[in-house]
Amino acid sequence: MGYANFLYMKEELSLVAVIVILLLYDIFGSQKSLRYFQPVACVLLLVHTLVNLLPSGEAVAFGGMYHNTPIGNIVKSILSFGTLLVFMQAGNWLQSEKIIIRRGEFYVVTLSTLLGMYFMISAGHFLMYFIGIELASIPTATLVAYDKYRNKSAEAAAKYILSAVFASGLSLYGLSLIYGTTGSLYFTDVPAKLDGSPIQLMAFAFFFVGLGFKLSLVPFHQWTPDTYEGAPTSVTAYLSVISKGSAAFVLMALLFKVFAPLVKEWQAILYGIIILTITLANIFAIRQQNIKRFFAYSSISQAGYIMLGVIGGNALGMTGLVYYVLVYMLSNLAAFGVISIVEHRSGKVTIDDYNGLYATNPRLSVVMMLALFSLAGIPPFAGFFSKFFIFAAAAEQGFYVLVFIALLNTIISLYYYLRIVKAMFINKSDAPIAGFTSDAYTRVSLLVCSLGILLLGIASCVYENIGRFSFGM
Amino acid sequence: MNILSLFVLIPVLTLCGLLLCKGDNIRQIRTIVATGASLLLVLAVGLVIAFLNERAGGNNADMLFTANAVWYEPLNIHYSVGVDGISVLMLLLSAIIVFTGTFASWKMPFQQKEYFIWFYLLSVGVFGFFISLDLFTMFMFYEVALIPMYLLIGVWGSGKKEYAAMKLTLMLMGGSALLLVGILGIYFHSAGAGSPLTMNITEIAKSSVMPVELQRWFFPLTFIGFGVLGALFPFHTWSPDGHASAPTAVSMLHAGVLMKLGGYGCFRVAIFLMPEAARELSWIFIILTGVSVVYGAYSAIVQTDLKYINAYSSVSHCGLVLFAILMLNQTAMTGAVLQMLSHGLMTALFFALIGMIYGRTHTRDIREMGGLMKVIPFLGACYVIAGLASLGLPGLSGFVAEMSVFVGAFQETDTFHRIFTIIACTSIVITAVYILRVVGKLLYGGIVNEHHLELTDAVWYERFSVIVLIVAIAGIGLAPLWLSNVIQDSLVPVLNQLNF
Amino acid sequence: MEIHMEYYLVISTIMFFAGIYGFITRRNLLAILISIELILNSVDMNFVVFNRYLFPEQMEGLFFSLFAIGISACETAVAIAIIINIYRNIRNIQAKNLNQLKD
Amino acid sequence: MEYSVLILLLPFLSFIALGLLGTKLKPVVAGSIGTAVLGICALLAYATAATYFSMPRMDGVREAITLFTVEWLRFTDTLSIELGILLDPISVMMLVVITTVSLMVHIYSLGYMHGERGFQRYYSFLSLFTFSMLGLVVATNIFQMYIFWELVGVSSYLLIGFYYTKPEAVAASKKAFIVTRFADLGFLIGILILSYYTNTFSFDVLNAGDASLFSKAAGTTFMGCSVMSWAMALIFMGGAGKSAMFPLHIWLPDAMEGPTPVSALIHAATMVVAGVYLVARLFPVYSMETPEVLVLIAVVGAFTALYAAVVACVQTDIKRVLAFSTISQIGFMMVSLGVSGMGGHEGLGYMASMFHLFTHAMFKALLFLCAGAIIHAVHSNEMSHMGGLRKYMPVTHVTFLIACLAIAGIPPFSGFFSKDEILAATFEFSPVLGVVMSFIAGLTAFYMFRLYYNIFWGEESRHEHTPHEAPKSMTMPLVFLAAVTVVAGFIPFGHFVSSDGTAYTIHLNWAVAGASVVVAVVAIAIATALYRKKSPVPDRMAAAMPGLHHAAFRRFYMDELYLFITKRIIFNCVSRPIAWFDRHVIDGFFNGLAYLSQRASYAVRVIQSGQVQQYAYVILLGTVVIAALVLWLL
Repeated sequence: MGYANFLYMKEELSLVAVIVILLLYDIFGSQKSLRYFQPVACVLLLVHTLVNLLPSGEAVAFGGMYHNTPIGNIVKSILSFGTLLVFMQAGNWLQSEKIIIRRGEFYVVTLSTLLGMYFMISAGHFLMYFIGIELASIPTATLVAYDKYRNKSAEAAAKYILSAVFASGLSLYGLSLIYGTTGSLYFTDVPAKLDGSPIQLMAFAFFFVGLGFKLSLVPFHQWTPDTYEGAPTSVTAYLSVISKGSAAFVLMALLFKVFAPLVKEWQAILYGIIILTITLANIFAIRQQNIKRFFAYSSISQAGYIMLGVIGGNALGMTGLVYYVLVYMLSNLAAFGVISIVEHRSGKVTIDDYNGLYATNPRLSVVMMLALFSLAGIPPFAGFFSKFFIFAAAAEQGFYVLVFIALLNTIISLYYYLRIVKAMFINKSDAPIAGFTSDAYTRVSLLVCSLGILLLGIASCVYENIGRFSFGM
Repeated sequence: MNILSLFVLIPVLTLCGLLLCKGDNIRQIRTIVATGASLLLVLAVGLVIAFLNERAGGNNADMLFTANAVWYEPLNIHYSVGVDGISVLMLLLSAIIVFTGTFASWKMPFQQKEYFIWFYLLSVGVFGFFISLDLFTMFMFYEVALIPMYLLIGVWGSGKKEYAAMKLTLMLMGGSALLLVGILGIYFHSAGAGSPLTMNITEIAKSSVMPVELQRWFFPLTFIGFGVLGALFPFHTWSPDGHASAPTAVSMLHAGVLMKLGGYGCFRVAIFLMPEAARELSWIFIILTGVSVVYGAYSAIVQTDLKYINAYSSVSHCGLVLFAILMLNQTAMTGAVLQMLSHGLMTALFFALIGMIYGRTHTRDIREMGGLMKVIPFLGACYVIAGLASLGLPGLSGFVAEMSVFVGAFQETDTFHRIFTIIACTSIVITAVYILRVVGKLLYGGIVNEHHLELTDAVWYERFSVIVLIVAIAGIGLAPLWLSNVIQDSLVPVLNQLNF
Repeated sequence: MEIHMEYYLVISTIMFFAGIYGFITRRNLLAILISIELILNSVDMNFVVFNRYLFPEQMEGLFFSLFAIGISACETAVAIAIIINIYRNIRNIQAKNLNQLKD
Repeated sequence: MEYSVLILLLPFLSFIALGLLGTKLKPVVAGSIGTAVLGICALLAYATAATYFSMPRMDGVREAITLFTVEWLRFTDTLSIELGILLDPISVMMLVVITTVSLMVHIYSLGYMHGERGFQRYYSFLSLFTFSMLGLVVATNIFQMYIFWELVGVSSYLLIGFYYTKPEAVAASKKAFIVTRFADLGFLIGILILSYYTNTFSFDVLNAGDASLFSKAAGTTFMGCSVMSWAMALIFMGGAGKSAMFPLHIWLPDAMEGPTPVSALIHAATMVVAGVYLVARLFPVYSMETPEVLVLIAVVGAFTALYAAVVACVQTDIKRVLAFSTISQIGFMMVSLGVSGMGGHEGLGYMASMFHLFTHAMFKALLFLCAGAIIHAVHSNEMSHMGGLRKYMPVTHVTFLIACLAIAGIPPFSGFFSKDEILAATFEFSPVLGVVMSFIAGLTAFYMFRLYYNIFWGEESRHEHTPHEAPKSMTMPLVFLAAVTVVAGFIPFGHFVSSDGTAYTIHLNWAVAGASVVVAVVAIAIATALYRKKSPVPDRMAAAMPGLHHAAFRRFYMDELYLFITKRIIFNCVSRPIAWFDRHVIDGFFNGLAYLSQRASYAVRVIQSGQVQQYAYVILLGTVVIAALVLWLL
């Protein structure tokens, strides 16, 4: 034990540094200089991302509390990159009248939740994991409630925090039972003591709620649409990709590493949950009018797909999952970027409002379309590849029926994604959203997302590099 | 650079060129697409010549012009291309249809640039599919070809276009969902223990380690998956609505080439890689396709919309393709490939003509038209030729194909095959009935609508595309021998698989 | 009288389910929040009891419950802030009035 | 004789040239090109015939010569379609017949079609037809025959529908094509069966008389008949369709909607005898392998002959009368083939059939061309609009009379000789059949003279303008054909064509000949009595048997029956339900899936109530269920 241990945590440390700098800037910066908050935050985060881009070696610190893995590094990089994109898209919203005064907080709080996710990812002990997950979720509630004069925002936040705490209560209860039966909370020690006794199985079921909630798997998903709809769009974007992505990875890591002895059980659980999640979310999504709510259901169903990478318990699945998260992040952020800017410029958030968008805003429509096709898994866009790898991972373990059901669901999902494409490209509108030019940040972020969507699949190096660090059970 | 990759590269470059030019600069757009289409056609013809030269030079490899680049190393996915005689012919067919389709859509009412962008994306998929030897790449191109259809129909279509576009897209995606499961199944049983899994079709065929019990599952999945696109009964209903609503060139490309992806895939993937199950289960699909053949023809008899008639006719003809493939012998399979070529050209010609007629009369209902032969003799005559090709007139392509299919199917001696062969044969009569009905109502008789008296006959670009197609149809019909030789040679590996 | 571990566990279980029951049935957001505290506290108790009775040689459970108490305080703080926000907007804190977002 | 390839190629080139250049050419030029080409063809055909028939016989047998073959399409190792030219007595005979009649029709049409819209198209189609028909008769194998068989059908379709603005013509062309197509289905299946068991398409091999060829089929039966019987019967079905045998004859009377020269060429002289030619072509196979099918052919032929003759007696449209007469005469030919044996005197029927085919082609073409001239003059097809035309149209009158006498079987006109041989053959086969056929021959004489008198004698009907004789271009072919009709009977036909290729000298069977002449004369006398002047007797007779007369006039309701089958059964009872099924059941199923998803989407909305406590409840419930499932199910 020594301070040298901290060196293993360079990512967390650099993130903390960013947070502290921004916090100080927010507190002490003059009103005038605060205009540059967005560029400063973006640059700092970019620097942070770049510095930590290369995966470092595997390391264990603090007596096993902290466990750094290369794949974890990659996930962290992906998440911070996603956060960067969110920051770039959030500028517009933060400039609005009632919020501008609090704009600094947004960056700081968001980065705090990111820090929480880092902890989750690198946790080697359930306490670490617990702190991480709470750090990731409690500040999120404040983000959801950011538009505090808007009742929907507050309501969404209330639903979020109450459900979150309830879920984490159940989860902790499960955890306490696990502790009671195994006598340890170290990830390395628990598996040896897991013998599949009834109490442990029950404990596992309860524990599962916490991550299921974060991932918004059915039946722990019901907060998702409400929160997504009520939250500010940038926050929704953040919730739907970063928060979800981290939870997915952590869940996978836990299941692979800690709950490996219970593999039969959790595969069965996931089997049912995946089917339920994908199907139910799709059924709900068909009918949605509010585009944010629509994307909430879409993201629930995507979570179901993500779980396909977990269920196989193989390295292929881990690579697929991380890759999926990356692609999903880019696609979803592209979509939310468009939604955000459209909402900001015209105040319109229903699908019908997007009628005839192509005629007035062709570029935004194309970006949106790319995002939707990618989400639906249409080649040559990246989404196709990520879906394929996920399916391949599940199929490798013989889950053909599950893959088949998931694939049938892609038809439904294609239907509702095409609804938006149809609105933008085919439908005519009497009062279309007027044409506008977006700000530079949004444009850059959308460009980055589009390029990612177009190139990630075709350039196989990303997938292969992730694959190099993946591991199975 | 591999010659085959050019087939993907040229449409992609065309697409990029289109992206760069201004939407209102019609002239520039046309220059780009005409160049792209011509290059493709030249390339395809060049490929055919090169292929024949190679074969004449004694190169007996199963696949020629192969190129291979590792793409996704962990899954052993390659970008792997190569052609045998069948894919060469399919490429030629596609090039012809893309070429003529380009000219058939010389004038679009709006958003010409976007139209061609989607159109060429579609053709990227088509060409890519036919050159691929890797299951994954193949599947990817397959899906690339599906999705532009949605917008092409939805934006530029007519009638119930949104419904039709959605239905078509969803049903075809349904098919590809089945297909993907099949492909994954094949992939994970592609190599024996110890050797790495592969997506390469020829390698999988060589190792053939998939146990029959599993083939029994994955063969139907794969076959139906491709079959949906090949208008396999009862998964064909996207076809009438889709084709009826699509703009001219899209119907041409879709019915002419895309439906062939189905047949080609059934044969190249389902049967080639899972021969035991194909033998065992072919009877189920023979029933379905046999029904398809007759059913489509009967349905066509009562339709009143020109495009519906042709779409049902496609169901019938494509049914024959699959039917022939399932006979699992050389003659019938040769017939199947010929039928693919023939139907592709024929139906493209039909749709081109229907589009041109519709562009003039603004109706496709045969009850509202009549006596058009008098006012638009060129189009009328071409329509008659297309019709005759469709009902299997010797000297045009349809006859050659159908006869090969029937003779081939008759080589299977058991009563079951016999009965279904004879059922399929009856389609030649029914086909005659609906073709002549249309020709009679549409072209002959008196003019029904006075406005039609002022119609003008085809203009140069229309004539051009129609003539190219007719020449191709007559070419196959008059000199089929070299085609069938090329096809038969290429079938040998498949037959070797089938005979275990 | 010796106090067995089971006694604690019974109590904590009762607390846990009382909390759940409260969460589901209470109408006031604050009461719901209090129910959550019950759940969390029952968990803390579990940790402590397990540590004390089963694995006295280590302190994991104790520390866990310490952190959990801290975090639950944060949670409560944020939740109350949000509830206040709601109160400012709609002038009451009945759970049933959180119904703008649905379907 | 290699130049005989040109006989095929020239019409094809002429078709292509006229078809492509089409309206760019002046009508006269187009017509001249077509006619000139045909003239050359005819000359080449005569030269071929002369060369062929003057070649020495091998062992007393005329050899079939395969001039050349090109592989056209390969099916299996043993089966491939070859295109080639086969010269043997019947194909050479057909070459002569076709080119002659076609040339006459070409010349005739120059006048008849003068000023018609689509003149060039007409000539191009004529060339196409000639090409196809020639290709058919010189086919070296059954599949080549099928190919040209289909082409003939299409050219017939195109020519019947030449007046495409006339709905009747369109309907007739459609009917002709579809009915024959239906028959061709049988032909095709027959070919498939035959070729499967014999592994060859080639006529040479099939007709070689090698019984081992058919050994593979031995013992295979289907529904009580041997497979070979099925094959040959189905092939005959194809022939029956083209040759308008009952019940597939219905298209032929309607086909008269086409231009009259076309009727003369296609529907009298050449295409309709393709069926006879087909049977003759495969005669060795029929005769040796499946004699029972020959009986079928004889029965069908006889019935058709009788049926058509009866119907012809009451038709009033002159072309219809001729059409039924054609059907009836083809029936004769079929009967003749059906009763024939193989070789020597046994093969009399075969020879007679071919002979009758030859003479009939000439005089029936003549009749049609005359009819064309008449229609040209009075602008009507109805007998009632004619009468007394002999004054105005002397040439037509005389030639028509010659043809009538020929078909009635009056010596020395050609029909007498050929028909007499048929009757002789029939009597040898079965006296009953012979009597029936003689009766039909009488009927033939009767209705032909009914026709003759109604046109050229009787009361003159009022004409809008005085009818006049047709122009030279039309009368010239008439005279030529009449001349042929007069002399053709004296050709020693048996020396050229016989069942086994040996020379066969025709001996008139005087008993049969005498009887048939008597019958013909009596029939002509009756016709003279009834129709030479306007007489109430025919009407009274019609009134006496209203049912029969009406039924015969309506062709025994065969058309109605077909209409019932096609419209009611196929269209309304098969196609419509299928289309409905497609739209509502299959499509409905997929639409139903979509609809169900939508409904489900609305149905589940209650789950998402917006109440946070309910959410918690669901979470709890979910957890408990999961725990329970894991605990008790695994």
